[in-house]
Amino acid sequence: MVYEVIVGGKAGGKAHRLELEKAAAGWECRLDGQPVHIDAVIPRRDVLSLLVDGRAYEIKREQTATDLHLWVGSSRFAVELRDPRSLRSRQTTAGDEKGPRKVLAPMPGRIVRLLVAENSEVEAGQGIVVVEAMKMQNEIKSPKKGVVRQILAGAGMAVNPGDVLAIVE
Amino acid sequence: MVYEVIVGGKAGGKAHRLELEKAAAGWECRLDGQPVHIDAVIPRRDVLSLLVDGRAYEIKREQTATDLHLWVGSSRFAVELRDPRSLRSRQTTAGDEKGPRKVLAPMPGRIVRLLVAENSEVEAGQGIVVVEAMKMQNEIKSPKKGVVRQILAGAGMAVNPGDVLAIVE
Amino acid sequence: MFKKILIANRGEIAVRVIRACREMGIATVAVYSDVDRGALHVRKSDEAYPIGPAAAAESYLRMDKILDVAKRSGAEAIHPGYGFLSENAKFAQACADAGVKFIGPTPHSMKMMGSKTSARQQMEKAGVPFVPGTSRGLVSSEEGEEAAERLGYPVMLKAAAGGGGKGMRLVHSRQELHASFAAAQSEAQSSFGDSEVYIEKAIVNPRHIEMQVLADEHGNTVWLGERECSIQRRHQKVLEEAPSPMVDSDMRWRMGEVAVKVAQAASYTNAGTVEFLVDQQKKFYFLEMNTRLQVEHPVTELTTGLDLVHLQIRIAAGEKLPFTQSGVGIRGHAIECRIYAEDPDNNYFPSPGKITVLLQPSGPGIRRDSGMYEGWNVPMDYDPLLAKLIGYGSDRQQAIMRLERALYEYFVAGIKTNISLFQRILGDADFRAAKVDTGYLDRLIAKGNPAVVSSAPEREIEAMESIAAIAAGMFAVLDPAASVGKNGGAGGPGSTPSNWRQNGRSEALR
Amino acid sequence: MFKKILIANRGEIAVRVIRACREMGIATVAVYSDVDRGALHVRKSDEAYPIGPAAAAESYLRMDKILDVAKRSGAEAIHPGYGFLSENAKFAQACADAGVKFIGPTPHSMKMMGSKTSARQQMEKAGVPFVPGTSRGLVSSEEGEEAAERLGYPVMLKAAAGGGGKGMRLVHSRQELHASFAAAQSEAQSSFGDSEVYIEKAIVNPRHIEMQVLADEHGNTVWLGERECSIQRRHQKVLEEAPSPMVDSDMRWRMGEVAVKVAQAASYTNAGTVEFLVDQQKKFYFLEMNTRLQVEHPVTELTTGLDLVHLQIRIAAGEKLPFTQSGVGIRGHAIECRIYAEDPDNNYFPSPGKITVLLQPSGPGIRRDSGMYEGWNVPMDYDPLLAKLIGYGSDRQQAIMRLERALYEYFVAGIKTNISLFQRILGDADFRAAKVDTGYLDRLIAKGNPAVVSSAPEREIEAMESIAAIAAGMFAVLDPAASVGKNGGAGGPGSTPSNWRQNGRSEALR
Repeated sequence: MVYEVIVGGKAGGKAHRLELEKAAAGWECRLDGQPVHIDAVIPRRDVLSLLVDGRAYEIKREQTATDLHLWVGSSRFAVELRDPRSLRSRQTTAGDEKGPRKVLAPMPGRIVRLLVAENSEVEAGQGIVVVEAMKMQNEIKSPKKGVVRQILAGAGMAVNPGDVLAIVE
Repeated sequence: MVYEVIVGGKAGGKAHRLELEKAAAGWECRLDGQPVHIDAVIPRRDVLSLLVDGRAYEIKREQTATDLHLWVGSSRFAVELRDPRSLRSRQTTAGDEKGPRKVLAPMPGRIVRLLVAENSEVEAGQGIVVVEAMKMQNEIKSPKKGVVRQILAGAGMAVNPGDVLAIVE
Repeated sequence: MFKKILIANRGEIAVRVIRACREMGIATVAVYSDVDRGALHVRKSDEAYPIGPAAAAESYLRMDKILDVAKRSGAEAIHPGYGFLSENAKFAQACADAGVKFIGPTPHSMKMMGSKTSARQQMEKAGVPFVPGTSRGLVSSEEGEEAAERLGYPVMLKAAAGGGGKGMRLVHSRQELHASFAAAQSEAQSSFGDSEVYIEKAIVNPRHIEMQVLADEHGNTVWLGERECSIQRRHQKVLEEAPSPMVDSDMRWRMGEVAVKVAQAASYTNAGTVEFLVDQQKKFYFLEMNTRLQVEHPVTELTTGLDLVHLQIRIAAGEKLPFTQSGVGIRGHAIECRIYAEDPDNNYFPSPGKITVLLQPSGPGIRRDSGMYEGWNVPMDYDPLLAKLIGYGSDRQQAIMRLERALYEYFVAGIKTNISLFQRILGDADFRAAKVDTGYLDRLIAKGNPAVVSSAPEREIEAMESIAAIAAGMFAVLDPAASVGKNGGAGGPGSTPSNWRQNGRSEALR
Repeated sequence: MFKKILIANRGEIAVRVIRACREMGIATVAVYSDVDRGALHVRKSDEAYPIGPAAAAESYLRMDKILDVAKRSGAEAIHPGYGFLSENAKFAQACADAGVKFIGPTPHSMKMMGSKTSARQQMEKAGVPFVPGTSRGLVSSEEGEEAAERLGYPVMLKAAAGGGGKGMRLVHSRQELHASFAAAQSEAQSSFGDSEVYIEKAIVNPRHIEMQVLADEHGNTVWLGERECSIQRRHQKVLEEAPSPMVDSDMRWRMGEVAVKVAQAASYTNAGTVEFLVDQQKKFYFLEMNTRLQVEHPVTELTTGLDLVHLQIRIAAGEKLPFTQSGVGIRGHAIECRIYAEDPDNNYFPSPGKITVLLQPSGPGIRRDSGMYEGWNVPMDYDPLLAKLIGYGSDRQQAIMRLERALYEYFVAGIKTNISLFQRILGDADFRAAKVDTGYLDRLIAKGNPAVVSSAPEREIEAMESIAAIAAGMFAVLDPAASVGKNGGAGGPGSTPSNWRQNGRSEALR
């Protein structure tokens, strides 16, 4: 099996070519051409026990609707696995910095108040709306300097993670 | 939904007729015609949180290849669930007492020695073979008085639970 | 002894009280809101009754509903836990009126301690040291200016009915006082429905140290040692320890005796906590009394060997304290980490949701009081405390090392938790040297939140990245049912070994 | 301090030692047999190496392979745990020869204590009280008869190299002696490769009480209190507690001093346990010394507040004991339940296999040292100890109540465990009254193994049966993927909500 693995998140991630082949005992693996023998079992869902040259790793998998993270010890890595046979080149996210940016709800909660009006100018990091969840009021901030083109949130509204609260341009 | 539920093991089990119907909140249930309102959720696999008239039960399920047991608190009940529309009448196990009885391996292990020879007479409870597992030697006993018609186990053999070790008639 | 107790709470504390009751052979009655049907306290109780919708005001704060359940179920006593109705004197009174024993102090003691100004007046009489200031509410900002002049800046304006940092303002100079007074008043009014504000000399970078007391209903009061609670964020405690590294035996006795004096002045019964501010010169000042069991009571349990909830119940049942002050000994060191559902990478925003993976630590010196389980959906409606991880050791260093080991074993996926924050605190040189005050945690967080890896040498990070890359492939090969790549999710029953390829392709076609 | 330690063991004790190492910042090297690749100690270690097939003789008992791994990995010390090579003086010597520190006593001490007759001879010199008998092996049954005449019947024949009840025979009269001697000799020969047998006066229904000692390599030896270990089956301990309910402070000091004398007579270093038989008159007799960490060491840890594994490692690294005898205090009470994979409903037969469901207790006063996890396949090749559940309380009653609570929360499916046995013991009147001796457990089990329900009133059993019936239906409705009825199993991916009907039908067609 051959995979392309991006480790380190969409922005600064490094791409690796990973080849895996079942051996008599364990797996023969080539990471960016470098051969390494590994032994791996999944003792329980989302946990992988990996032995590489005697070194033992317990790797934990954290999967959300949008992301895959792997924990090696106490270190967390964003990981993306791709089929290298697909022709699609990786999208860069750099372009996003320039155009309109969405302000997203980071958690489920309720809008308690709006801190700015539509069309007002905001600095990067300035509060846009306040979302209450778990008895805490959380200021959701503008990701960039610009103008609040649209506010989609209203006081009292319930929101889910990923809901668009406002658009800053 | 209608079920026939046998509680208390194959031998002395009691049969109950259970009707379950989804209600606006919880379930309307009839057990042997007796109506009772229940609320039930499965917080995790094999665990059922059941509320009956305010009483709270955490019921645990223990399922093997052959049996289903439910734990209510620290009490364990053998349970069998049947489709009452099937015409099959319950098999009684009483007849087994008379005919030949199989001596089964109760756990995986290794035969360390045979304690009787074929065709020898044995008392109920007399040791037939010794199976070693987990560093313990376990005498597997005859389920009845009779003659050892056949011994299928040999010293050194590995056995799995349910394997027939001998037949006593 | 009571035959049945209702627990008017949820989460880890409800589970903790249910356990104590089971240990004492007492039946338990849980109450739950609509979103808590699957909560652990409902699973673990002997009886459970719904009391309304998610909003606490319509369920866990509804005295009438809770007393109605007590009546229906025949509960003889109510344990309020902490938060919710635990410090509500009206509820304690309503329990008494309904003939149900409230496990806590009398409404009278609660009322006296409920108002900070009335508590100050009472303690002034009893000769208890407290931060210089006014013990009555300020009538005007002019009165405040006079008092501030007398006390010397900086001063602190505080709401009489206060708590949780609301209605509190630090004032550095006369110029600021007028505006701050107005702001504190209005915040106090909107938060507590009571605009009374008083003034205190501000203690700069104080420590927050509290003393546990226990009083039976026969006039016996003892103290059980202090807890160091200086590690806070947004006035919320995050990590507590017992004993405090800065309190020696002499200071402990003096604080303990003052705490007993405070309790006696309030005719206090049951478990309570006397909070002190301690300045750089180790002078301590009475701050307030919490008239309930504290979240952090386990560190006292581990260092004294006592069970505070058992004792609360025994006291409420009319028993005498089974020991005197001389029978109380402090041994070893205990530290509690409050595991919150919040995102350390995103400004500690709350993080409710479904727990998809949960690996929990155990073993020597580790106590875990938890309200969560794998598969549970953490509701967004209540405070974010999921569990408490408490480490005990024969000394502070061993307690720290055991906690680090246990935190390493702790893993929660699906929601975010502050586990990594504790790894930072416990590894921090200032914490190790016990150089902490109430500003410590904000300073630590302000240093930035480097991923743990960034402190490791470059070579090691690369090695770990390689491991992560290999692991990603092995997960895909060995557990293909769980999806791969961005089109994640739990992988339905239709998932097949070749699923990742389809995912890969559909992405390519977008 | 060591940088890396190899743990020459498996199961809960390997996990426990790995945790101690992590707490001390020491890297760990695990070894595993083919059937233990997925075992918890492999998951938790920093390095792990295979050492051969399942059979212990080809893996965990292979000194050469283990020392080879130590060399390859650069481990500076080896912790042997208990069992396997832990009391093997040859292994300790081989470690020394290979320049790897063996965490335990010297080969010399181990050898002296390894033979019961040589230990008796040594202790006789040191003036330690032991059960009257011969301190040399018997040459003939005639010599045995003479000695028995002198001692008075009943007498006990014992293998010099013995342990675990092998090569042991209780002899009531002269008539039995000749045959018993031959049997004991032959069993000793086949079990230990050494037919030496000696004779002792038999103590009827003794208690088995042991004293923990700790000795550094600078001549300092302390005792840490006793453990009551009378609750045994087939000479295997099942439940242990500290302190022993029958030992008072005076007796504890006397036993402790004898234990220290024993250790010093053997030039003992590191952790060790001196076992005593105690008769009805509370006279105690030296039985043997176990030259390793005991399974039941946690009860001593909880009552002393110390970590014995940390201390073992520190001692092995050459550190001095950080306290003296006067610094050791016993507080509260601790009880350990050994959770074995065995079937209480089927003669306590071992029960290896896959753990399909695992609910584990935690909370106040509960320590869990476990080697199992949900989904793990318990191999048939090793002893059946899965985990240890230890309860601590401020007194014996509280420890019992907390354990009962925790056992109620403990649930293991897929394999059988002896959890219900502990529920019987802890609820038993004789146990509650501390009326236990080494025959106690056999007597309790002989009373029959009534299902827990049978002690409940008929009406309550019926009510529970109704609940079970309803629950069976609700499981089928809410979790139809898991199959229903006799054609059980975990329910493959093909399971559908109507699966149970098909099962029902196929049964009907048989």
